[in-house]
Amino acid sequence: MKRRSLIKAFTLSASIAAMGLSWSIQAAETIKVGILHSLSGTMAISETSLKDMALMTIEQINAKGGVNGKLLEPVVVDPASNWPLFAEKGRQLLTQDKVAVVFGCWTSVSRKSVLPVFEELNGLLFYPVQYEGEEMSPNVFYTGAAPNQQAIPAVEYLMSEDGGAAKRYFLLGTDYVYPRTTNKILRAFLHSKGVADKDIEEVYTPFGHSDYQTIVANIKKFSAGGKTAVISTVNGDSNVPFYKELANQGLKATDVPVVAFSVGEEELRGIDTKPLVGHLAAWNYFESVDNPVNSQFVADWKAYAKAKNLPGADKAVTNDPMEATYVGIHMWAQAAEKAKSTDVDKVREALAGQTFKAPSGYTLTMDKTNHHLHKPVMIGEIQDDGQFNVVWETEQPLRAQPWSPFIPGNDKRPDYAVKGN
Amino acid sequence: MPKALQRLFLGLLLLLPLAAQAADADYFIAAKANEQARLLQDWAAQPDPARLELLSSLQQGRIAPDDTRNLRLNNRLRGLVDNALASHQLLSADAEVRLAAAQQLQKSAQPAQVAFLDRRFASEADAAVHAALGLALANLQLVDSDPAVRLAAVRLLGETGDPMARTRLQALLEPGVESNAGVRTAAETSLAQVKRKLLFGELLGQAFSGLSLGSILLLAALGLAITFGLLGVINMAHGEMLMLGAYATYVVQILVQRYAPGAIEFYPLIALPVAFAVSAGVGMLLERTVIRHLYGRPLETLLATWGISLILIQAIRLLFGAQNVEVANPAWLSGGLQVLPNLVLPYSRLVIIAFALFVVLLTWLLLNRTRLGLNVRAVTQNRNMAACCGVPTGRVDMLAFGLGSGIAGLGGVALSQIGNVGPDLGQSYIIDSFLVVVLGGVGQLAGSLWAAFGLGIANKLLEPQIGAVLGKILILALIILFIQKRPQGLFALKGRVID
Amino acid sequence: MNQPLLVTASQKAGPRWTLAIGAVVLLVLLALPLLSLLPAGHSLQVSAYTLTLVGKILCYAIVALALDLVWGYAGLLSLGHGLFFAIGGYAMGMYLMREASGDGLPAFMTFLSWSELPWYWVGTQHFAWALCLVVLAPGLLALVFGFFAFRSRIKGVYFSIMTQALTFAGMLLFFRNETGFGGNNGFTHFRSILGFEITAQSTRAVLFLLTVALLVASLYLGWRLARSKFGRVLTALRDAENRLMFCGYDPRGFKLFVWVLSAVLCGLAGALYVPQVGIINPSEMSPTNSIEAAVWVALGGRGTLIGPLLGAGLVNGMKSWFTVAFPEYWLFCLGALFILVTLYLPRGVVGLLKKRGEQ
Amino acid sequence: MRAIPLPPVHPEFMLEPILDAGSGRDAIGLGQRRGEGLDVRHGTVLTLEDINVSFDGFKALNSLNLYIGVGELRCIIGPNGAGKTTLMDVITGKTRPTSGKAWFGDTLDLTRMSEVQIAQAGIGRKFQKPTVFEALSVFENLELAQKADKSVLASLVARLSGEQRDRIDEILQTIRLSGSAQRQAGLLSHGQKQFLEIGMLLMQDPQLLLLDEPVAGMTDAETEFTAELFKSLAGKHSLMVVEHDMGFVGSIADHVTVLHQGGVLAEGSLEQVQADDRVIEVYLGR
Repeated sequence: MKRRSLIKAFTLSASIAAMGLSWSIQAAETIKVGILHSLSGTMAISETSLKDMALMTIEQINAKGGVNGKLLEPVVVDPASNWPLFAEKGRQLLTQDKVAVVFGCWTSVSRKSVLPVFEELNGLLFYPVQYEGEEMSPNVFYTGAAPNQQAIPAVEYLMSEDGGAAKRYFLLGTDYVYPRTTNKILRAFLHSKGVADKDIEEVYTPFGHSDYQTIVANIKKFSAGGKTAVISTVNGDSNVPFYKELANQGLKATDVPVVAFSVGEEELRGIDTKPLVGHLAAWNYFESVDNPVNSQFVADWKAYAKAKNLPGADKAVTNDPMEATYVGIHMWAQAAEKAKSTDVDKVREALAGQTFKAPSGYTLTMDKTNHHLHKPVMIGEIQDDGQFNVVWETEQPLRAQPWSPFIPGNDKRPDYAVKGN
Repeated sequence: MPKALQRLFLGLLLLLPLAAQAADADYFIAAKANEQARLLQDWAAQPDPARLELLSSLQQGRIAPDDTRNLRLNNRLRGLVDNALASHQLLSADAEVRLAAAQQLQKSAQPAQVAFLDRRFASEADAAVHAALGLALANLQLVDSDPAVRLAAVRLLGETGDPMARTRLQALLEPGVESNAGVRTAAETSLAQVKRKLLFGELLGQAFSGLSLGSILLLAALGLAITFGLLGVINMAHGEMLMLGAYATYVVQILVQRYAPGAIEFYPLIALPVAFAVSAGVGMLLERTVIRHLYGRPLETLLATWGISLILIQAIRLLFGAQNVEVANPAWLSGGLQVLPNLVLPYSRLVIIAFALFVVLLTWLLLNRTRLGLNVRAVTQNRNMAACCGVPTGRVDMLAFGLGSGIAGLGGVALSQIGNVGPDLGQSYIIDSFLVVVLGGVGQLAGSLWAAFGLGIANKLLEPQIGAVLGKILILALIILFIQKRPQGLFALKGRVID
Repeated sequence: MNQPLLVTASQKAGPRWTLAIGAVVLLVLLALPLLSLLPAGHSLQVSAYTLTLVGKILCYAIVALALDLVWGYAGLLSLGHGLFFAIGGYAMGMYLMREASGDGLPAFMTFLSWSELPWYWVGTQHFAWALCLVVLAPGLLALVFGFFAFRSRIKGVYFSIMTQALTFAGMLLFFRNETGFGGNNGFTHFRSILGFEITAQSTRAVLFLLTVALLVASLYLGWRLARSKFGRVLTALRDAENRLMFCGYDPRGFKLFVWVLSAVLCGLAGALYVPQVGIINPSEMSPTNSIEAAVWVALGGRGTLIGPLLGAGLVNGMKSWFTVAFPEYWLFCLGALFILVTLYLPRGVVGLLKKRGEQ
Repeated sequence: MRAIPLPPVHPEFMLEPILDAGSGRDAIGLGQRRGEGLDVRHGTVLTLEDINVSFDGFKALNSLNLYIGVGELRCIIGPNGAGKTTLMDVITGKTRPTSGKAWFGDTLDLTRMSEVQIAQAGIGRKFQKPTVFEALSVFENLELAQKADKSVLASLVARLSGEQRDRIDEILQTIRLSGSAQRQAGLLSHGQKQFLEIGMLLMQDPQLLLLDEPVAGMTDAETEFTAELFKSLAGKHSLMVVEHDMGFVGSIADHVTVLHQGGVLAEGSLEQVQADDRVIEVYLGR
């Protein structure tokens, strides 16, 4: 099984860099890093841009001299949106290619699929997407948001006067683990704020659901009972038919605002945004954030997309998971510098407390124990140009609570990473 | 700024109508969100015609009509702007504007506006506006201190089919809210009345969504009914013909935008012939190169066309990217027709239902009233005989396949208006399309028609009861059982089975 | 992979080297797990990666063989065999989840506030019952579906469409979290099987050997069936069902038997697949997977025993290579394969080889 | 299970009851019904009374009555669309009559039996287009047709006995395919396939044989041979032959039925029928 490494100008020849033991064949040795994102199949839509972002970041790090004096050599594999293949390719990266670290995965199921492999082989995975929490593996660093870094602040905003002071909540999601866990946490949170069960409706649709007539009719009916907000964890393709139906049936953002956790700049790229304007999204980063780091980041990305002739380069956008990928790779590189090694155990130790000035405009810190980033939360309103207008943000980054206190039994969980959870 | 001062300031502004507008605008922009909200509420309670232009601009997200700067409002403020604007529009001379304003106020009026509404209600001359204002007022008068006013309001609300009225009446009937027994009984009667009306609207809504889903299934399946029913070709790439049609719409949209921006409203109409031509062209090409060699071997066609579908999907992915592309609804396909207070029929869905029926009619005419149709039917029934009679069977096959694919292309145009346009678009329709054709009876247009609408309505009736997934599974089981009874489908011709 | 070569060899009394190749392949397959037990760093050591990859392909080969029994011999093209495969996998997965969670509920259930196990999970902590489920669940489903389908004489493309819809429905059902099978995530994070660590090299080696054994056993079974009168009735059924009926055979029974047998084989393959790859989730039931299985059979040569195995190996080998080398062009290649095989290789690779042999 | 050779039955004996050893067997019972066990005390092997078949308003068969005696060789002729094949479909259970009675022997109601049951009860059918199992050898074709337990389990463990092998060889000789026993049936010539299909019918050893255009595509010599074969079968079996070739009909038939528009137009010997005005009108037009 010959892997194909994307050998760019900076890599000179194939060499094998095993941990601790390596020999050079012709030229300078490199550090291999794995990139495990689907480039084909259903998830390719989202994951391809993360692969490109990872390559860009690695190129930038190499341009500054690499890590510990060695250049990084990316090894790209395609798990093809096939979950068992994630485990297989993960094993390949760790045992055949002997990479020092892997950046990858998008869906929770893909992460769950590779997790046993990383724990078995003591690998290191950086996971860049917001997720449902309930996990804290010593072999994974989570650079996306945990539920308390996205969902709960969003609901707090909806409850506030500015957010419309919603009294009733329609929790709509695609039927998989992330929406279910998020909604479970939200329900507990809403209870704690005095919202009764009759004012909470929870509905799930299957993947790829495209006929939202019945559901929008239900939302309408539900919203007649008081100021209502919809909290949407609807995934991927289903968003367009949902928002279109909403607009066509006359539900406006001023009447019933929808706050989405899975709609970002990349998703809006293929959408007629007119029906969405005014609806909300909660993330830890928006492309429209105005600060010098972000301006540089966005400009670099657009230039990179153009230079590599990526599809849709003229409309290239950045989004939250891309920023998380960028931050993750930099954090790993800093930690490897600090540890003066790419040994997994040493890097893990060095990562605790690592900081990085991120495009979101905040200095992000990797938590000392729980393997998650401290992140700011922002609420953006969708505009007709496919960008977000930030209407609210937290004052400072929040510490992640991967074991949500709103889920019974989690109070007994340790606040540090242990295998096999 | 203390409230009293602000009031004073406002009062001064009212004294200076000429200067008022500009000053209001400047003041509004300078204010923080909370103050802006308060300002808007005050304006709504005490409308001033001079402020009309400012409020209309605010609604558009501008400060003044000629100011191109974008104003960032949040949802709460937008809602308040709508309300204040409606309040102002009640002063308009145009009865239609007043009516729309009164309807908006039914939804959004605040208690502070009661006095103003009362005045307008008393002086309103137009009957329709008067009635609408009465309702808007009634909503607020439910908490009036005078039982007689409350009673009148309750009775009035009973006349509407507004879902909000139900909530308000229900709130009134909560224990300890309404002390007057007469008002309570009236509220109970009104509530029952409102509920009946709402139920009616809901049932109609369900029927409509069923029809709408059915029309989409029909458009997806119709082309298949031709290729499968008449030619016996199992075209697994049929979904991709839909997808090609949708992408053709996308390309047309871009071209129209670039070269004829004036016609952009009508780009879907321009896209129809283009989509038909593209899908039909690709279909005919496939027929000549691949499918032609596989007549009479249905299972092999199934596999080969599946391969074709993979290639088409990937080709589109390389050409247009894996991302969905943006197909915008023109204004005449956005929004909906308000039939009842709780029933809106989206224009896009209405148009698609009509379009589906139109395509069926067209297909029927083509097959039954033209030379091509005659040839197609002849070839279907007896290929050798038709060939002997001088029918160019190869050409007819090609044209019939092109027709089936072209109709799928038309379906693609319709689908692009309600859902995503992406490389995987076709995949999600292929299984449903086959079920429609099998259930309807192969080769039967009427069968496909009934099957599509039947499946659509059954789906929508089951969905609220047991959810979308179980509904779908149940329907599948029912189809399998149905085929037990009528293996040839709903509308099969009986006849001597030819073996 | 040696049995069918023996078959062709014995049938044609053909060249001895085919026999030799078959024997070598079997020997290699048997040696792989033993080599994997060598200490890491040994030059002959076979990595766990290679072992699971080959093990996975062997499971697919069993599915291909099972599909060939119904398609190649009885002429029923099933586009729903992924369903049976996945159900067998889920049955095994249930046991593995119970084993991993000890006395408590499986992790995904506590997660979603299930307070007790649904009834269909009862007894799944016992390996023996799980094994029964592996056979019974796909078998019974196939029996019920087959009974109705064959009773109303659904055949040809109708049968294909119905089976495709069936697996699609199954996928939707298993995607639901309320169904109680972990929804989209399915089952992962297995720990042990019968008390043995699932990641241990020795466990892997044993699972691999079991897969080889199942493959050889299915081949033997297929070979016996093909040579019995039953096999000839199936062939007759495929070519002229009416004639067969007027000869006094009831086709329903024959179809049902081979259909259920095939489903059970798939279920067993699924049960061996799950502990080796470490995950089972509803995407295994997606119609695409089942159609791909049909192309394994078509490419290899349907109606032969070795063809499906060759096909499964070739397509999956190509897939592994292509998705690494040219990820963007894999679908083109697969699509072209579908078309070329149906147009130019109706008897598959085996047919091609035979023709070569005859010349 | 070899057929017990019966003495040739001549038309004059047709109305006499034939008693046979197997008559005590329940004819509607399960398992293998043997042709010998058929209750034919009234002398007719097939009774069709007032059969109607309509397809969406089109009457394919219209109040048709037909009786075929034991050991009789009956020819059915008629113009295209007269309902000949539909008639065969009704008898073999492929098409259910809209109304009417169809009895096989005296006790078996064909309208209530499935195609398989009818075949097992002893009605064999040869299709218009020769239909054999093309992927199997000639020998295997005959083997499958042979009278035996035709259940799934039995076929899993079935082995050919010497006696069965002899029987197949015998039939192979009869249909002159001994030399091609191991050839794939798909490779046979059209005429050979016709013979193979007839051979398969013989292996089934049915009480009644339905033959749809058996000599279509045969050479003169083959036709002649077929005629002889049929004549030798008559008596032992009942035959119903649908044919267009008048020469062939003349050479075998003693009794001819003319179908027209789904009903019986005329019945009698070939000469009688050919002299009938209505028949002439139908065939030659006005």
